[in-house]
Amino acid sequence: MRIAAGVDVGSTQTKAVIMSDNGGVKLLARALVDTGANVQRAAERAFDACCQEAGIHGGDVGFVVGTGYGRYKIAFGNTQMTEITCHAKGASFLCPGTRTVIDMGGQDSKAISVGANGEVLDFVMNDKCAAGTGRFLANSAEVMGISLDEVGPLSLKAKHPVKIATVCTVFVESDILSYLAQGKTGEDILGGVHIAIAKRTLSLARRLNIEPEITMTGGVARNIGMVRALEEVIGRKMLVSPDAQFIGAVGAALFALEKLDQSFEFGIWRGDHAVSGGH
Amino acid sequence: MPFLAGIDCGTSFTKAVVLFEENGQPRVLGKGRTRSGMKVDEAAGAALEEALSQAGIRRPQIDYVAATGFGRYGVSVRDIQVTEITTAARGAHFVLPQTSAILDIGGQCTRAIGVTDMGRVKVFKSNDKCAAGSGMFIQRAAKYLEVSLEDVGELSLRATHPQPISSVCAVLAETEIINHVSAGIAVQDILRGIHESLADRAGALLKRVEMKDQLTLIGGVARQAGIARALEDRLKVKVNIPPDCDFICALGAALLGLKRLASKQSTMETVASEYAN
Amino acid sequence: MRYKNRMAPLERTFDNCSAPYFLSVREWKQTHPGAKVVAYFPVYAPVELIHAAGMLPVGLSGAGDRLDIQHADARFGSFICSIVKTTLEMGLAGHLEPFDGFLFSTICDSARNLSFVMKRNFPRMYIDFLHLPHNPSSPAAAQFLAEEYRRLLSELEQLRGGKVSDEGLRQSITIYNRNRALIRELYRLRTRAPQQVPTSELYQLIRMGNFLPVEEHTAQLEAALAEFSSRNTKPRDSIRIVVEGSFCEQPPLTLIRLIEDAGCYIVDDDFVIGQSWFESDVPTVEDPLLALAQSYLDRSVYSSVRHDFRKPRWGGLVEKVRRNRADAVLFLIAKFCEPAYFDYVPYKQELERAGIPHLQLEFEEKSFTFDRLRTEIETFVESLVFD
Amino acid sequence: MTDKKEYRGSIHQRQKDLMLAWYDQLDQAANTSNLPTVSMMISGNCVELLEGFGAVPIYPEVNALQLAIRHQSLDPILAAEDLGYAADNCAYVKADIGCILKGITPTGGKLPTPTLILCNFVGCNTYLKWFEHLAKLQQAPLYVIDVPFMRADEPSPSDVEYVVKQLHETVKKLEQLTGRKFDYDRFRQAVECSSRTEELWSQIKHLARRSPSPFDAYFDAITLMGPLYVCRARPEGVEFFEAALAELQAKADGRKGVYEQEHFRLVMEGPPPYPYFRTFRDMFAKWQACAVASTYSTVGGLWEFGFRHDPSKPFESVAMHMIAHNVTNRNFLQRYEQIRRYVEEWNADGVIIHFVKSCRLFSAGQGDMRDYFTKQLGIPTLYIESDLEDPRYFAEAQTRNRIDAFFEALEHSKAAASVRSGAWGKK
Repeated sequence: MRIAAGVDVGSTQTKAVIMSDNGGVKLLARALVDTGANVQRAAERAFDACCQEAGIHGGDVGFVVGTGYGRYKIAFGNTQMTEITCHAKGASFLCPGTRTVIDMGGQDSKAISVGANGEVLDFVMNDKCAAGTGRFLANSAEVMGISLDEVGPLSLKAKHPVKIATVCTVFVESDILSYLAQGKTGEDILGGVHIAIAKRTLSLARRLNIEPEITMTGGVARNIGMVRALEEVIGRKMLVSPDAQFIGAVGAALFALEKLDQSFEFGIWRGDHAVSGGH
Repeated sequence: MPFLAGIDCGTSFTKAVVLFEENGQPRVLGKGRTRSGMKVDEAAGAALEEALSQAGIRRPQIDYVAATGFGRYGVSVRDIQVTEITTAARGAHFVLPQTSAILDIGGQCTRAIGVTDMGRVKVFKSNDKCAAGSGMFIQRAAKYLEVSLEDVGELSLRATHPQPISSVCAVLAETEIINHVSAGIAVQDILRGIHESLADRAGALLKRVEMKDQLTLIGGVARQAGIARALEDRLKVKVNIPPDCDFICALGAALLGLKRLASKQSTMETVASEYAN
Repeated sequence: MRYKNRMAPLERTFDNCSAPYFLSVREWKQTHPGAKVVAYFPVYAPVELIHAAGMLPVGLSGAGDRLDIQHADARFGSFICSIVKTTLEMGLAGHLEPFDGFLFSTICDSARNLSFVMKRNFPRMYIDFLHLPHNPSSPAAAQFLAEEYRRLLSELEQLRGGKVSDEGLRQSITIYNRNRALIRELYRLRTRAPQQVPTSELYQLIRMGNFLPVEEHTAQLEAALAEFSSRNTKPRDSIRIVVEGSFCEQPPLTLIRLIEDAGCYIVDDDFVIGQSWFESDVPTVEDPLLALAQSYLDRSVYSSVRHDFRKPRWGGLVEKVRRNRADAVLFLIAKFCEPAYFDYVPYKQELERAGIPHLQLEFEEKSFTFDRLRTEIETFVESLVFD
Repeated sequence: MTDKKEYRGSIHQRQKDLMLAWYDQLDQAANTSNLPTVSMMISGNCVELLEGFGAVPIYPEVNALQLAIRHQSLDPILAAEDLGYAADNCAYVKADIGCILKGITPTGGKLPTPTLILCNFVGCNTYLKWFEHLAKLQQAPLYVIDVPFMRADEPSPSDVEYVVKQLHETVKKLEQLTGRKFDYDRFRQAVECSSRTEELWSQIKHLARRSPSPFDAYFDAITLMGPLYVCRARPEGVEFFEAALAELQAKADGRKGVYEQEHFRLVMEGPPPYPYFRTFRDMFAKWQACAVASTYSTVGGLWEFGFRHDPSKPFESVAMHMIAHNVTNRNFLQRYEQIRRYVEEWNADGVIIHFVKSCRLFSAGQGDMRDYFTKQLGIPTLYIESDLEDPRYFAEAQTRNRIDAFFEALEHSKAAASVRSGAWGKK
């Protein structure tokens, strides 16, 4: 039986999964830790936690693919791939039928057109001035002095969502403060924030040909308010896997399994020398 | 012998000062401070009450209330509102009469203010485009780097290879920090880099207000994070931090209120009454 | 607000004709079956030609905060001004259906590229690009521009399906001369008695000219001139300022009110410059096209998007401050408007040489929270009036 | 290690010598001042005209980019921002103005105050501001050649006539300023030289149609651009490009490419991020991706499609070059067409659009360009943002991430294609 792992070192959280292929591909274990200031350690912690949950030794893992912004720092990784490629792969595994992936990361947002085998057909990422959707939400929560988990549910209670014009994470804070100064309710402000992000994300995705199924990946997918807002502006339901935040890692693990499978012939492994090409 | 109140509704904290004038000498009787939260007027009320109880007087005894800061229009008990820039100049000049240039590192944006020897605003330059110089930014950086705000200053001094933060935009600057971290760069080197580039940005602002050899630094976060040190060795100026520096604007507001109360005939009255309605 | 009762109709007309719905334009089309509507980017456009061709010229100055950008930011990304995006957005969102043509000119690189992006996205619409000369010192410039106007006119004649006579052109010139003379008159009145002519009103009045038929607008201006002159309002203790830098993308009305409420009398400005871009009448002479061309070179008001290295713009600003007895200059610059950003430097240098205080603010047509701007304006006023 | 084989023939050395000789001339002019100099813009420059006065061109853009490549652009940029220039002003202008304020030059030698600041306006409105401000700052005379923008496929007779008249006015202006008589024959010879240089340059560009391409038509082309603008109209320019063509021709015939295995062929749109020139190049080298054509290498002149200066009508052909045959004065849709031809005729796998915030002429609307290439033509296209001069806008991790993802996807589709066809796609 082939066992492989994927480690996704994101800007705020690091995710790891272990998968096996024994006739059928299975997700054996998943782990999530805060990335914090030491990326390398975060990757190790996540990986070890995973092995423990799966009840195996690190040595049993045949191949490790690293992804995410810290991918080059994963000392035990055999190779790296970008999270764009991994999200596409992971999404079409966890949510079969996926043709479009929408990911709102802490550092940047992306929309991906996905082929039948989970390959990337085309992708777009946010403009500089619309960077950091995840942070857009986090900062909003911070300015209003509430926790990130509250914002989604609260936003659903909005009666008259306020208007948020800017896509800039810096300026949205002063917009919010102005509204607070005007005495608007937190619900309405958050409602406005969510709609603004949803519209912004849709206009990003429009740069591709949006085909169903649309799958939302990444940590923000756990924000029910965001999912609803997005579904509303897009005008159709989206697929959200309970493992949404692990999709990058799952994609990486799937590539790792393929790597173990010698019959795999695609030239994608030219990415290998990225190990040294990185820094 | 009037009693005056100045209330400064800042983005993170609301501060109040109660003032009493005795034969031409203003004297601070009480101070109050509370989180601004989501309701400006409530916070203002709470801060004022705290200041009143400290001063041992009741609200009806207050002759005049001047509001300043981001939420100044939200203070229902105000007689007048003045911007936090004008009040900062006035307050700083009262506490440190030699003040000629002020650097205010607020939660949202950093401001440099040139002050006349009368405590008037001569010229000012805000930097809200690039919040990478703001208090909020340092807070986030500290949080992300798992360092407490108080330790930021100390740690940054241990830097061996400072990593400058070059981005002019707070969002991209945060990204830059994250990239530094992913690249495995030491925390103190990143912190020092943040300090230095922050000092440089402040320097650029201060150039525009013709700062001389001295600088008055206000704004809570900055002081905690040990920016003063960074400013001194980066900009080669003497940095003065007024006592209770986060009450400077509230104090300035109270003083301007006093002036307004005193000189009924001043230009201020006509203009101010235009504002108040 | 003091003139609420009188303001109402003004605001209604303003909203009625403005983007993105252009109700007045749609009405005009219904009442003029078969007639064409040609929009122009609102700076230095030879509206006389469009008018003479029996068409309705419409100054397209963005969509303010009435439209959120859903498609255009995918075409014009970061660091590009709002008016460029809202203009394209109106097209992609189907709001420009009443228009038959578009006229752009050499004002800036973003607007220039926009005209060709529009060409690709709306292939069935007549979209033209006018090259306004940057070298007025050359004796050849007037001839070239006249030639360029002739080219434009023949395009318009094709669109309309009929020739335009020189006489017709001269008539249009006369009509617009009258309109602009009135605007100049209103501006002079405001300089004399700013308390009688609040800029928040004048601004709407002038901006309507972007959308209304010129004859109708002229009537409005006459009525307004009469009303403004008849007012006797007590002057209030405000500083007199000149606003510079809003020649293309237009600031939100709220912002202009806010500036006035902060204690400023705006005694001169470059708002809606397209409505008032000649300092004196265009002569109705033998060759009207040459007259218009010559007027662009010799009579047009300066701005950051008109280049005449014979007489620098910064001289023009100082002169403007003196002429209007202004206390200070407020630079009201549209975010990402590079021509305005550039000129701020020489302007600033010349103002400081002349000892004229100034403040620089940035706005976006679509912004609607102004707390930061308010703080800066109020501080600026406070710093000038408090002792 | 990152796998790149940049060709290092004699060209690089000769290029350095030529450029240094040029800076020496400028230094000389600064000291002796009987050698007239003229500030001009790279785009659609009319260096031929200067030859008629034996005047030396000054190219502020070249100074600015030299600085950026050496990671020295930030200080002058900040100096200019202290004057009041905005963060969103073109950083080329800020760097140049900052250098003049601080007396910085690319070589450390002196730069003269130009005899004439000649703004050859070709579509770039920023040029007008730039040169107006330079004239104010340097107290030097300014003249603007107003070049009608390409609003139709071909320039109109009145467009050409207008520019020719202004060229004659420029000649008069220079005669006054230099006290020299315009040497028409020398001018005609200069035009003759240019036409030959252009022919050689065009042949070099066409060598990139070979697979593998003997040079990178983006990163390497930039090395060749200096001589192209400085001494196109001089015999040493012709010699330089004869040598360059010979060298590259030999490489091509020996099927030697930029990389051991040329894995991807790209068309590059937009200027490079000079402050991170090497880093940026390595991001492509890692994937053995070679630029076979670029729009940026046509700012000074677009010659690979056949235009040449014409000694039989020198003024007209200089005018035609300024109006119709440089990418900056051509309209946006003409640029789409230029790139489309590159993709087809130079046989490229994809297009990289590099948005630079400084240059709205290049960048405003590139999102629409991406829309055109991906949706209308189905050509793989990557859109990335940074700046050509200001180091503060280059996010290394983000840029690398996008480039890697683009090639991962391209790799996959090529591999899939090769599995289907049993061969490497079209190659």
